[in-house]
Amino acid sequence: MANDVSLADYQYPTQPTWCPGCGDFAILQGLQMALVDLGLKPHESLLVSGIGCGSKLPHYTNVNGFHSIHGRPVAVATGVKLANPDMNVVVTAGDGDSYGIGANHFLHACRRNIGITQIVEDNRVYGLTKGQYSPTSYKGFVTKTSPEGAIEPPLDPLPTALTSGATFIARAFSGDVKHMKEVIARAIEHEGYSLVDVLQPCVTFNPGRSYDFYNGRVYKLGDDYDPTDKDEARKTAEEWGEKIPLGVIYENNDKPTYEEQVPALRDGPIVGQSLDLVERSGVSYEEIKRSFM
Amino acid sequence: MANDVSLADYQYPTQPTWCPGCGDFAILQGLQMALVDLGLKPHESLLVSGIGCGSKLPHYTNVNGFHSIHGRPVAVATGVKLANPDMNVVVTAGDGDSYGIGANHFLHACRRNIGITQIVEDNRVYGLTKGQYSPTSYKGFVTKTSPEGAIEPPLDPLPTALTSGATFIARAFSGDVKHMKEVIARAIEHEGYSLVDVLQPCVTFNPGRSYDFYNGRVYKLGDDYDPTDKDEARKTAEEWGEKIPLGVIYENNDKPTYEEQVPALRDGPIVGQSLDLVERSGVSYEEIKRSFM
Amino acid sequence: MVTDDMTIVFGGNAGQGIRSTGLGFIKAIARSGLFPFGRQDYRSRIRGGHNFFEIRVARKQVYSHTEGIDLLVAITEDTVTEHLDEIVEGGGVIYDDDLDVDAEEMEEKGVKPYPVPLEQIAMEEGGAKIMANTAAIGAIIGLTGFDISYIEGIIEENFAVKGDEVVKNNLDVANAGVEYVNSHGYSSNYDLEPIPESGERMVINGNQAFALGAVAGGCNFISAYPMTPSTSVLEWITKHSKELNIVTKQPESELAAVNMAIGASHVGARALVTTSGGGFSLMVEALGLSGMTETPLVIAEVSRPGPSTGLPTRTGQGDLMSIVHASQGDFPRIVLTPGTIQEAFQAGARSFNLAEKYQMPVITLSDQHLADSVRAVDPDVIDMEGAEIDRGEFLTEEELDALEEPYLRHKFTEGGVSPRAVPGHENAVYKTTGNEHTEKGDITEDPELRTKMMDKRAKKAKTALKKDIEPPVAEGPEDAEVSLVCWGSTYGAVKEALEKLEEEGVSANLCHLKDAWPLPADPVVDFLEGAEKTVIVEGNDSGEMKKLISQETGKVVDHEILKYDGRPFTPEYIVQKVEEVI
Amino acid sequence: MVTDDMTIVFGGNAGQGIRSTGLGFIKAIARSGLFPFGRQDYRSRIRGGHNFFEIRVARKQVYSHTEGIDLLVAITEDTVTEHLDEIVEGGGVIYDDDLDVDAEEMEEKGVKPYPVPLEQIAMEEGGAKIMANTAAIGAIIGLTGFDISYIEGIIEENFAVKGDEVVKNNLDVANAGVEYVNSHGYSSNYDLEPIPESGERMVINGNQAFALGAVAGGCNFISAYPMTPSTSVLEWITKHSKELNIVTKQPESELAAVNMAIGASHVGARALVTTSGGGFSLMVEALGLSGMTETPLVIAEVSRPGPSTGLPTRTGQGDLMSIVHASQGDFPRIVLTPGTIQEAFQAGARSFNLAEKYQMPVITLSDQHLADSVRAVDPDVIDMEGAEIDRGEFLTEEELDALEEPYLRHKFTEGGVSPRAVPGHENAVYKTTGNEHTEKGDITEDPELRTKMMDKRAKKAKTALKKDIEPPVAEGPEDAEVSLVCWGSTYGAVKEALEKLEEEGVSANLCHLKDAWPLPADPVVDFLEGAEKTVIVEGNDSGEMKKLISQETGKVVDHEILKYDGRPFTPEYIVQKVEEVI
Ligand SMILES: Cc1ncc(C[n+]2csc(CCOP(=O)(O)OP(=O)(O)O)c2C)c(N)n1
Ligand SMILES: Cc1ncc(C[n+]2csc(CCOP(=O)(O)OP(=O)(O)O)c2C)c(N)n1
Ligand code: SF4
Ligand code: SF4
Ligand SMILES: [Mg+2]
Ligand SMILES: [Mg+2]
Repeated sequence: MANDVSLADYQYPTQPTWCPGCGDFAILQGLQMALVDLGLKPHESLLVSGIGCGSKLPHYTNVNGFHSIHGRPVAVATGVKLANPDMNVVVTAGDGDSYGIGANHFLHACRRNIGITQIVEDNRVYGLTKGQYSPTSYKGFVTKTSPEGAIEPPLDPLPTALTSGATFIARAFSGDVKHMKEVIARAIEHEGYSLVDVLQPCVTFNPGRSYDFYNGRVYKLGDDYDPTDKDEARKTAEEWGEKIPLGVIYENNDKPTYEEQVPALRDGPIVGQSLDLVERSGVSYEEIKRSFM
Repeated sequence: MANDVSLADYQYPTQPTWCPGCGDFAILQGLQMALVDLGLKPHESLLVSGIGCGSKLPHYTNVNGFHSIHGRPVAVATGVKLANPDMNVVVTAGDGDSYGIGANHFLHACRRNIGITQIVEDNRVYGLTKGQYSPTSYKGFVTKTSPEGAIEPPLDPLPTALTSGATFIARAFSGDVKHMKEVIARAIEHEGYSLVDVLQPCVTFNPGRSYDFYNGRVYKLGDDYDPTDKDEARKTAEEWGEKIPLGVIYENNDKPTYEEQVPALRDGPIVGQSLDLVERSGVSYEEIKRSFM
Repeated sequence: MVTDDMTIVFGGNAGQGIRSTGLGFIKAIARSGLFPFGRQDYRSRIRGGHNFFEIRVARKQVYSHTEGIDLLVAITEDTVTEHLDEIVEGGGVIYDDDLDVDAEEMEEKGVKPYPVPLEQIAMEEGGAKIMANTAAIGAIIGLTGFDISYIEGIIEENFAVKGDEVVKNNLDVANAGVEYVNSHGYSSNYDLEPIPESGERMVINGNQAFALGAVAGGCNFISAYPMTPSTSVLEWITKHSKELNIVTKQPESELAAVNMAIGASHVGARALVTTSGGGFSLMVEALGLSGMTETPLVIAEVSRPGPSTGLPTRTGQGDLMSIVHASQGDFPRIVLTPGTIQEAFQAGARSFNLAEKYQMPVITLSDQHLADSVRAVDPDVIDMEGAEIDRGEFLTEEELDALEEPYLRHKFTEGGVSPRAVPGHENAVYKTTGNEHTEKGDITEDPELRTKMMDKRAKKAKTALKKDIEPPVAEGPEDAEVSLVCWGSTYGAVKEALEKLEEEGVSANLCHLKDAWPLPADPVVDFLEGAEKTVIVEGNDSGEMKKLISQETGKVVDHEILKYDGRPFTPEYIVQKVEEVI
Repeated sequence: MVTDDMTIVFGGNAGQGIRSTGLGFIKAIARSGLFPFGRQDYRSRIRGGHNFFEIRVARKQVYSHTEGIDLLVAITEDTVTEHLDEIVEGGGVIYDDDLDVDAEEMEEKGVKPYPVPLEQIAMEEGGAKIMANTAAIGAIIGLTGFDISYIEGIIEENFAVKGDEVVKNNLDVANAGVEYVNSHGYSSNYDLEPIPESGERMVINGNQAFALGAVAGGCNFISAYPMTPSTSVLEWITKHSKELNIVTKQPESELAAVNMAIGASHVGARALVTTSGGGFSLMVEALGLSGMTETPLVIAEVSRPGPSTGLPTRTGQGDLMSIVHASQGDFPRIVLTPGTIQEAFQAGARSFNLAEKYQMPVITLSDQHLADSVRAVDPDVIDMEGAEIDRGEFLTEEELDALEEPYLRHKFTEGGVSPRAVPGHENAVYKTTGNEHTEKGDITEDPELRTKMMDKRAKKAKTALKKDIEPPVAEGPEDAEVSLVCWGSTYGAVKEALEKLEEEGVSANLCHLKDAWPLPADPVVDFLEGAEKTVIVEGNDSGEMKKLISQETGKVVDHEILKYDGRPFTPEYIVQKVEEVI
């Protein structure tokens, strides 16, 4: 099957509106490559995004896309997955969308282990609204809404996800598409919830988090790294500064996914079943009505 | 000053509408006692609550109260504190309110270290809407909306707060008012954000988390426990099961509060200053207007 | 003389089993062939606080409660204080003789005191205080001559799970209640005769009727956050979700609930969201997303009096304008406003067809009064068997297989509706977006295309109005003296007011909008133009439907009967106000 | 001949400095005594994509842009393709001679090509390509005879921070641009003569004017989440927050923003929230909380075309009905709909007084067109000095010290407004709640009290309507042939259309609602009843103001001129549509 798909299947005529050099290009590429590697055809996935530079991604590739509203793609994606668990559901949204306005859905998605992949285009700034600090901006970051420098310490996505119960957390970098592809592919393959936080340089509004900044710091977790060791994973997830680890930091395949525990999905996707209640469930109207007599 | 205040000052004629035996009574008492112990007069505090059984608390004591909407008390309280940092601002709300619909505000309050105290009446169920599972309900809990048992693992409040950057986290129990009083008093005294998660039995809808259940499990952290040791704190925060620790689990007094970093508050509460711009800031309208010429 | 119509009220504190006792009694009434109307009045608290359950019993179908109490069952002293003035002359009060109530005062008012040692009977015959309610039921039976076998049947069914002994104890208590009343020579003016061979009836409230409509209408997904008074829809569906194969999710908030429903619907589920006003307010942004992406979305908004938290367990009709106009920008939606059990059922069933046929949000606006009031209806009224699934312009697997053109999700068509494919087919890989878009679903900034897309969406409302929006229900003589306009649950009281007005020599008719939006302007205008004197009757303080009618038609209803105290209209109240107007 | 009125357009890609160049030019125009109107047209992207900045230059105050371009500065080829058809006969195009544009095609259309080696001049004289824009400004000066000293002044100020060399380079580039045009014998029909001694002017857009109003009006707190096109209000205030002593907070979401503002206001701050339609939709629940708890709340909703994300950088007037009716239950609010810089300023300043006087939410609804369009105004128009702080029934420290009665936060009063104390005084410890409450702020379920509280709140709207809602602006002859009704930013184009209609012999007048809610029904009715033929002109597709007027007055405006393509009205468009109507 893998041979059936190629990158050409994912080509789409719309030109990205991203700034030249934007880290989102690499994410688009990495994701497309991962989908191809996994042998997934365009109709087998649905990309759900919010609003932001990064959230425009689904418009630039030939795949099903739902470009929703700011902060809500995880909720939309959860609904998709619960209605059709056979669909490969991937969220692509920015850090403001995912960890700011949408953080509540992020938190609860981790906890419930819903089988979606959340790729966060984490440029640590609000790009589309032209440069305000975001929940992952470093303290002191001077922006249009923090003229004296941001005074909040950043939210740390990976430890937050880990604490919230996520079963797969990973980090990738726009400066290394090939590695990103691998990480995304593993995230999609993971059955439960998976988070890929991507270090995505915003070349226009966040010069302090440039390719150069990251290039000097990132390192890839080696083969000897055991992502199933939770204590190790916590330390690695918290590592940030001179050294920033890339790769799959934590993976736990023992926890059941949310969708596999939903009684109504025991016979497969609800959308594949009849809308006729009697046909679908075998109950009789008579019986239901009798319970009110 | 402490001698000026007594419990009588906090008496209010309205009878609580809680079920007999509800764990909220103890929280009301513990909070009142803490305020008295701290020598705070009723007009010096503002209790902000959301919607739920526990959120009715401000109505039952003689203190300033803002009974807001479901999930938003932390946001309201943050606004209060930013406008008037001299006010003692305490949030009292349920687990659904705090960790469900309002979890995003909780997360960001921890991170920004805003100087409010959040007391969560954590009965691990939706009380006021008559018994549905909540974000802290145990897996398998059978309720009206989880007839087969809840399938999500609970959110663990203390580790979540710790990971999110909270500078004070504590646990109290409705079965021990005196200890609760001490914990709440320390939380209020803490300069930055403080969380007190209270094990609050809901005698009507959560029989599995009764006084008995907790009585057999809780233990108080001793004098030898060092809440400033973060690693220790993490372990203690995660402890849950046969043994459940009570007390101040983590305290960090080195991080500046959010409000003390806000430039406009350097001369004290904004609400104490003139509304006349020129009087307040010394700028001249001339100058402002000139910048547009 | 056989009693045609009477009202029995059970009063006590929250947590004292008032509601379940009342519901059991209602079932018995329904089985006897009589027609009950049960209304619950409760506070936003779990235990304590005066609650009551009011049961009207009539010999014909009724649509509303009425004023005046015939028999009061007082479990607490408060119950007597609260309701004594409402008891009709010749009525009576059943109360535990341990209660400190003033029998003389009752007698002065022409009300009969019926002291009964309810708790003692419960303890002696049943072995548990909680059976005092059953003893009270026995007393009612003794006083009204109602056939005890109907109650016995209910007791047997209700307590079967608790074992034979509990059943037997309850039966003994009930009988002892009857006997006590009889042996103490208590008499009343009431005589509840069964109506034989009336056939089986369903005892059901508005929320349950809506839920049955929804599941018969193909609902296979519900994501909802609890909120009074909508929660029982969620709870009923969830309770049966396993056997009915319905995905149910109680998520972290209403924001999550509505967006999950949009996601589920986007891939083909028939997704339902239930809430009340405050929760709906949190869904406003997503409503626009549904409108813009043309994703079907079904919402049941069971309202309570606002603003804000308001009176959370009471009733009101103050959310109409906010729902009709919610969310930035203009886009079409459908708003149904059922007034009866049947209409609530139909709204549940129709919603999903409407949402899929027109690919837009469909909101059923009901309220606590309709939601919680219990009535007995003929099983045919809940016509689950007749519910048909119509997905509208929905491309089947086969049609998609045969597709030759590139698929255009938002294709321009005559009626504005574009054939819909759900994601997952090779021939229909597509995008959609809350941004303005091309037929294909790509973002556009082109002014002409934008205008055409707005027109396309607006056209769907016109199509729906023509094909599916049902005209108002019109009742009463055409050339009436006074014409009443109403919607939603208020219909019941207005309908009964008509009869009472007729009795008093006032000829009145009514126009009940069960489908409120798009407003069926033509029939409304006809009605108003044909009327001598028009009066709006609605449960809010600004006259929302009155305004909506003016907004859409320029017609101004002459008079207003408004009520916004959290309590439902009674026919008597309407009659009195109508008489003030004419 | 001196030019009375001309339009210059700078076009290029996002990120090419189009906007800052245009703004610099506008300032120079304003200093010369001429009247600019600058309008930005941009896409929702950071770089690339055709953007343009349109500058109208006139010899008298203007209120709108107009159709037709006189001079086009094309930084990209796309600019020519997009705009060639809009250039008037005798107009011209300034473009880099490296661009691949068809000069012959221009000449055929009567448009003069002015190729100028903009980048080359920039490199040679300034040492950086980015100065090509400055070279283009030079070319405009050369072609229009505009006095270069005004531009020189601007260059000196704008680049001062970058050092003398940058200033000098830019000056050289500008002069070289002038010289190139002159030395190549380029000529035009335009002659921009300064108007001497016109006094100083402020160059300002609607968002800035609102921000200045807000800070002069006592705003000392802003919590807002960025959203186009509202963000520049937040950004301006934040930029100056340190010197102006204003607490500013960009929180995690609009839900947080609005609830923080409510908290801040509750304890006495003058709190502002800025947003656009999508963000406002998330604030709907909190709006009701403000209404119910009678907490002052000021919101600026700068709208863009919906539904949903819609056209995020464009303009539209589709949010009126959603704002007026937002949130469950009926409660009063005030909605201001300014149409000019002055009205935007006043809305900013008035909002806080209105919110505190009536203890309710006050929303200013403007739109991208008003927000981003830049005009020059007399400094007196931005009357910061005249802004007065009126907190209404606000108990001072001294009054509270002297208080003898127990404090009642929601006390019943004649006009519905209860004297307000902020928490923190010993004599006024109180509660408030979004539940229905007593005068004291305790929860109540009492039906009479509830009704009185609803009436109390409703009364405040009546009081506000009587005392503070300003009647519509009326202009034009009383007995006009056609009467135009408008609101918000559309006023500018309508006002100019009136003049053009007069020139064409059509007598027209207008009624501009700058305060939309509570609707000033009496003057609107007077206007409509006195009119021969009425026409609504608004930027949405359902005729929202038309509907609002019908809803409140039963009057139906005769005709509609609606536009919902995301672009603002032009006077020409209105004239044409009016002529179709009459
Ligand atoms: C409800 C709502 N609030 C605000 C906005 C405006 N907005 C658009 S994108 C954005 C933030 C973008 O930041 P991020 O999510 O990090 O994405 P990026 O552009 O950086 O990729 C905001 C605030 C919106 N579209 N909707
Ligand atoms: C926006 C909104 N959604 C839902 C509700 C209904 N509601 C009231 S209280 C509550 C949950 C109560 O649970 P919790 O917060 O844990 O408080 P408890 O009653 O258990 O103390 C809910 C869902 C509401 N009032 N507002
Ligand atoms: S603004 Fe930043 S995130 Fe957005 S497209 Fe440009 S570089 Fe990328
Ligand atoms: S329902 Fe539970 S939480 Fe609510 S008052 Fe009763 S015992 Fe307390
Ligand atoms: Mg970002
Ligand atoms: Mg709870």
